[in-house]
Amino acid sequence: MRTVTYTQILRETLADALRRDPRVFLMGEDIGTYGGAFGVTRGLLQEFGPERVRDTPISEPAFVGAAIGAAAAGSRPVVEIMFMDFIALAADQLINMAAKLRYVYGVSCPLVVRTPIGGGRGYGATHSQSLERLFTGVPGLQIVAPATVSDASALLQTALAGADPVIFLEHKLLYPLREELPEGLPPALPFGRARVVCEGRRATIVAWSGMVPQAERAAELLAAEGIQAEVLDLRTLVPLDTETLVASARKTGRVLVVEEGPRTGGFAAEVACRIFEAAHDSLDAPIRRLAAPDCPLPAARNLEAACLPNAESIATEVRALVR
Amino acid sequence: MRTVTYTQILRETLADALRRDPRVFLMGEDIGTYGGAFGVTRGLLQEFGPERVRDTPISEPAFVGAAIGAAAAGSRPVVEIMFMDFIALAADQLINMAAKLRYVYGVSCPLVVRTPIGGGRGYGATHSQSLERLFTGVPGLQIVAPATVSDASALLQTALAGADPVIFLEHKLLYPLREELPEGLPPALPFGRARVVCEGRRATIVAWSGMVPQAERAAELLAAEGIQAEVLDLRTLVPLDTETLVASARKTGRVLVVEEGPRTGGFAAEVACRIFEAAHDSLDAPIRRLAAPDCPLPAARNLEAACLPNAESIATEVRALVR
Amino acid sequence: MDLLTCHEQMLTIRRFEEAVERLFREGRIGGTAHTCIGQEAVAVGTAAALQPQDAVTSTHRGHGHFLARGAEPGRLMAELFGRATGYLRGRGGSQMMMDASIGFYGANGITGGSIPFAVGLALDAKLRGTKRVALCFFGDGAASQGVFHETLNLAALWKLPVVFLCENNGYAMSTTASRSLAHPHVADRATVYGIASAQTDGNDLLAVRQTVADALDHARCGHGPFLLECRTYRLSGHSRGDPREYRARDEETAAWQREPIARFEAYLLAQKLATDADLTARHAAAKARIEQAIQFAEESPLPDAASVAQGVFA
Amino acid sequence: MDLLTCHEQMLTIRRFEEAVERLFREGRIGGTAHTCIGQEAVAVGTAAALQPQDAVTSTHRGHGHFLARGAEPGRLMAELFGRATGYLRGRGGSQMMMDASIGFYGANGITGGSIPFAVGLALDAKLRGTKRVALCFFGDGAASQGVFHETLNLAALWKLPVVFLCENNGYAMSTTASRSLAHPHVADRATVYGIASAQTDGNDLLAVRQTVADALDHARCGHGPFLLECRTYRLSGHSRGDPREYRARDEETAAWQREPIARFEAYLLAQKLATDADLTARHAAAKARIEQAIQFAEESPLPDAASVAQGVFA
Ligand SMILES: Cc1ncc(C[n+]2csc(CCOP(=O)(O)OP(=O)(O)O)c2C)c(N)n1
Ligand SMILES: Cc1ncc(C[n+]2csc(CCOP(=O)(O)OP(=O)(O)O)c2C)c(N)n1
Ligand SMILES: [Mg+2]
Ligand SMILES: [Mg+2]
Repeated sequence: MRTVTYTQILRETLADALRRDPRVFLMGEDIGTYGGAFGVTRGLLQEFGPERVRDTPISEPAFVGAAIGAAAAGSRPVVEIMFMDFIALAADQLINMAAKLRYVYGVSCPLVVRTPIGGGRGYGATHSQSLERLFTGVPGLQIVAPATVSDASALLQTALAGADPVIFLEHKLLYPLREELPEGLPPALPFGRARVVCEGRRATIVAWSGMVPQAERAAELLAAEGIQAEVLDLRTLVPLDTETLVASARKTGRVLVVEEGPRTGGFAAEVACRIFEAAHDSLDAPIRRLAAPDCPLPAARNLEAACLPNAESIATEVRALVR
Repeated sequence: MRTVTYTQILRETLADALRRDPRVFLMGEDIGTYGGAFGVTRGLLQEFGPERVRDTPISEPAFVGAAIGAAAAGSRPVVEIMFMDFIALAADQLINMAAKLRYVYGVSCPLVVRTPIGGGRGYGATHSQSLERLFTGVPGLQIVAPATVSDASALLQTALAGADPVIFLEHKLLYPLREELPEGLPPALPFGRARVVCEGRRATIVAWSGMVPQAERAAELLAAEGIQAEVLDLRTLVPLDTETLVASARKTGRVLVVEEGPRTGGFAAEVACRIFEAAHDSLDAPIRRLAAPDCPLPAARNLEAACLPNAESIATEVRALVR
Repeated sequence: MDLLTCHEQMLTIRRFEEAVERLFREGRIGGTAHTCIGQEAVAVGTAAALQPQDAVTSTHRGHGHFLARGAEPGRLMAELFGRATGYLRGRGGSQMMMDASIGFYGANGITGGSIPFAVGLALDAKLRGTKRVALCFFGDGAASQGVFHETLNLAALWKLPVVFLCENNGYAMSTTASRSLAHPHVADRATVYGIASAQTDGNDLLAVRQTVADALDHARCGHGPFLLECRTYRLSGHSRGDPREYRARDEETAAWQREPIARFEAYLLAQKLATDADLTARHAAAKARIEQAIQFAEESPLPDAASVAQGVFA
Repeated sequence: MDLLTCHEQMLTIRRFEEAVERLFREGRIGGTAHTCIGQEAVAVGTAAALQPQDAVTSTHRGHGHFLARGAEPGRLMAELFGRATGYLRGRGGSQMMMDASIGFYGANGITGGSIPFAVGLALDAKLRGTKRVALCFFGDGAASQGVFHETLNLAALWKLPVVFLCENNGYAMSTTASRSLAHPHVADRATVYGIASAQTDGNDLLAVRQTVADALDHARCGHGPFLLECRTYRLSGHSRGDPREYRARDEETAAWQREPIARFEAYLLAQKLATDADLTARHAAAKARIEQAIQFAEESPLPDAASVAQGVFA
């Protein structure tokens, strides 16, 4: 066993793919010497050279578009978008090209776009967004959001072996996360399987990415009060594991969906709908959503904290839910 | 009284604003001599000249960005994006700049972005999308989607007089719509007020934009069978008139939300959540969503028709809902 | 591709596009389409210079590029008719066609959308050490898209084997090139990226073929990207039903005098590579080919609507 | 702005930025910030040439631009501390600051994001017939953004009163300009849009002031946009905590020899515009100003968290 961080396992998983598959290459701003803004690719330039660990100019539309073309031709590009906020610049390429390739053109596009999401570091309104909502409603794009060290590797492996575009979300606060793992990489995990983080009978808390640790902590707070909450980690938003969601909802009868981004128009609404569409008759209370308020995320620490859901506010919601 | 089309009233409303407010100007591809791809601005160049009816090169990021800057400085630009599919190119400017101006920077941005949405014309996967879902989850942007001739003018007037960015959706199939109206423009309408298209006690059908006429026709089909359905037209998605939705849901106990775009990650989920969060205990059946399947919209007529909700499929859903 | 095949291809494209316009008028096909009447020499001259392993990306106005690259008129027509035998089984329509098996990487409904895609094809070729060059068609209008600039920079920095071919037909919809480009010569853009470039008469088949061949050589030999501007004129409307109010009929009449097919035929006759009778026969053959294509399309079954949602992911 | 005020401003910026770096190290402020040590002459030389009605847009590295334009150090510092007295009451932070009342239209966290915004300011000025010129700061890295190209084209076509000022500090984060720009001289881009341009030494305050004044004149007189490249060097790290592994310490040492403040002071002394004693006093004053700013910020109240969701719409 050894202690590995989320950052480190991502790096190891990328290195493993680079070693084993000559079609894999990395592309992004300052991913070479600098190692990427969050250090994920640190050291890879040295091992794999500048052809396969490719620093790009600040041209998100062009290098995402180029990655799509390269993927269609048989390469397996892994693109890093430095902060997910910047992915809006490449939205056209992802929505109008990558997402259409298989269905319309009948062509594979094994592209992985890795990008950090989320607030909590005081970076302000254009460096803190969780923009999965831009793509969850675009058929053709898979949205992956691992919340643990081993899932980070397991799902990245699946993304790297797949045949269709994946947007791979890494919450900034997860990078330092540590886990005890055996040597080597954990086994790959198929998309579309939510993880039961902890079991409980009184309520279900659904979360993904950076909200999972908060939900876990909330469950601990609640357990201390005698409220046994079940925590589900979606792991992949698209495809969505409706089955596990519904089974848990049927068991507990009470569901809270937690989302870091603003409430309106978020993916929590989809999750809630999937559940009530299938398990309406088993629900003992309306499904609740906990999310940030409908405003941009401010930079000041106290304001940012006032916006983001956390273990405390999750616990409060669950208490209201089971009352 | 006179007969006016949706296209014509939009044109008259723009002309009126250009006449009355020197700060208003129009900008977009081929909006001058050509009159825009759907003819909305036809003739305006002749009356107002090329400074105020401004043809642009094919540079969506730049001219949307320029409009935002001009709006922040006090102008009132009205931008046309030829098809909403192309707005993805300007997503960064809208999400990271326009949406942040008031909240973060404290500056007004009276910008209107008009754009046609929707399928039904066999234009294929990149000229038929309803991409409101890209922006409904971005606080700071208002999303307006009039479904009638008079609402088109009434809501555009409000957009033109406002102080914050508006994305104004015009469904392609609505342009030829006709209505009997008095001379002049209808009175402006505040945002955030849904329209009760027709009353009914058995079920509520919620729709917006191009789905409203389909919902209306469905209600007629159903009425012939003795099922009185209430049809609500959202008119504005952001802000959303939760009150009217909830009141209707409480009355009928059964709700169908219709969306033209693909099911997963659409705005129908938000609408459904708003309703069940407030009216869970009055619902006699789970809220249903009817939407396109989770695939790009194909070009072939029969395939496109198989994807898009219509009066028949809406009626079928309602029948199942009230059974 | 020999000269007579080039002639045949140009005729096929011309007749195909005329048929498309007619079929729209007659209401036999729907949706939209952008025809390339007057631009055939660019499509065919380019195809004649390409090697089989090369990759091409196209635009919304892609029928000619696709036919010249070897598409079957029948399957292309079937796509416009929305039939199961169409290149994309009706899923694509006129603006979205692709057949990677013949190195045709797609028409694209987003103006400029394929420009970075082409660079991706070239990057793949470079990384895998193939001798492929990617050739990217785009219009004068597309040159105003920012991604064009980004892509030129990227391709130059990385010395990628890609030829950017600007089909400057004078118009982006109703907008003349002079109203959409601050500087009228797209090829001149190359200088600020240190890219090689050339301009040529896009209505002169032989000139196009030669210049494209040189550009491909340049790219294939590892000298990096090449920017080529072919000056031509769109004799068609922008899309079906375009009343062309933005330009004078006189201008069009003058442009017809320079159209590439008659011009190439005069050359063939002058060089005694064909006789009048040959040409007449070839015109008849092209017409027949297109009639057959229409018949094939019209007799083909509709795509299966029951499986419409399938195939979004592998 | 007279020369002594220019000196004062440069010192204020330098001390401000040094304080920011220190405050991060000490954990007294959070989030992130990009300081502009070494680039003070660009900010101040430009501000000295601007007229009060002119508008400026800035970048993620905007403290200097803002201070030179007249921002109060205390309120700027308070924004970094996330206090209610900050320019945006803590909502913006380092990368997002704006004060339209002094013609400062915003730092921007999106590289290149303000370039079209500046053109919008110029368009507004043109439509309303004001004598305003918009000046747009951007970096060598931002020059690779497509919107830069689109915007140059738009500004040239429409002859807008805008000055694009490229602060070429040699780096975009860890990426040298030569690895992000296929052609190293950003100013040369102007030629393909028919835009006037110039290049100048961005560490020479007088040269910057003069060149910017000329560029503003050009734009103000209706001759259209101007592209100006100021060559400078970022002596700071890219952002706080940058270990600068991508460049050698020798390179930095050499660059310090060319830094703008000492250079300007040598000029002031040589021209007898100031004595050594004057300069010492000015340094002390600048230091005191920044200490006051920090004190003001630290003693200011936090913004009201209860109203955090308010003010999204008017
Ligand atoms: C991003 C985007 N913007 C606008 C359009 C609408 N549009 C389709 S073709 C066209 C003109 C393109 O001009 P050009 O690139 O010169 O090609 P041409 O039509 O002349 O072949 C426009 C504006 C589009 N399809 N995509
Ligand atoms: C769209 C976008 N891409 C990437 C970044 C991350 N980033 C911030 S500053 C920077 C470098 C910018 O370089 P340059 O324009 O030269 O400005 P400088 O930092 O040198 O002042 C990068 C890559 C960003 N903020 N926005
Ligand atoms: Mg053209
Ligand atoms: Mg720089």
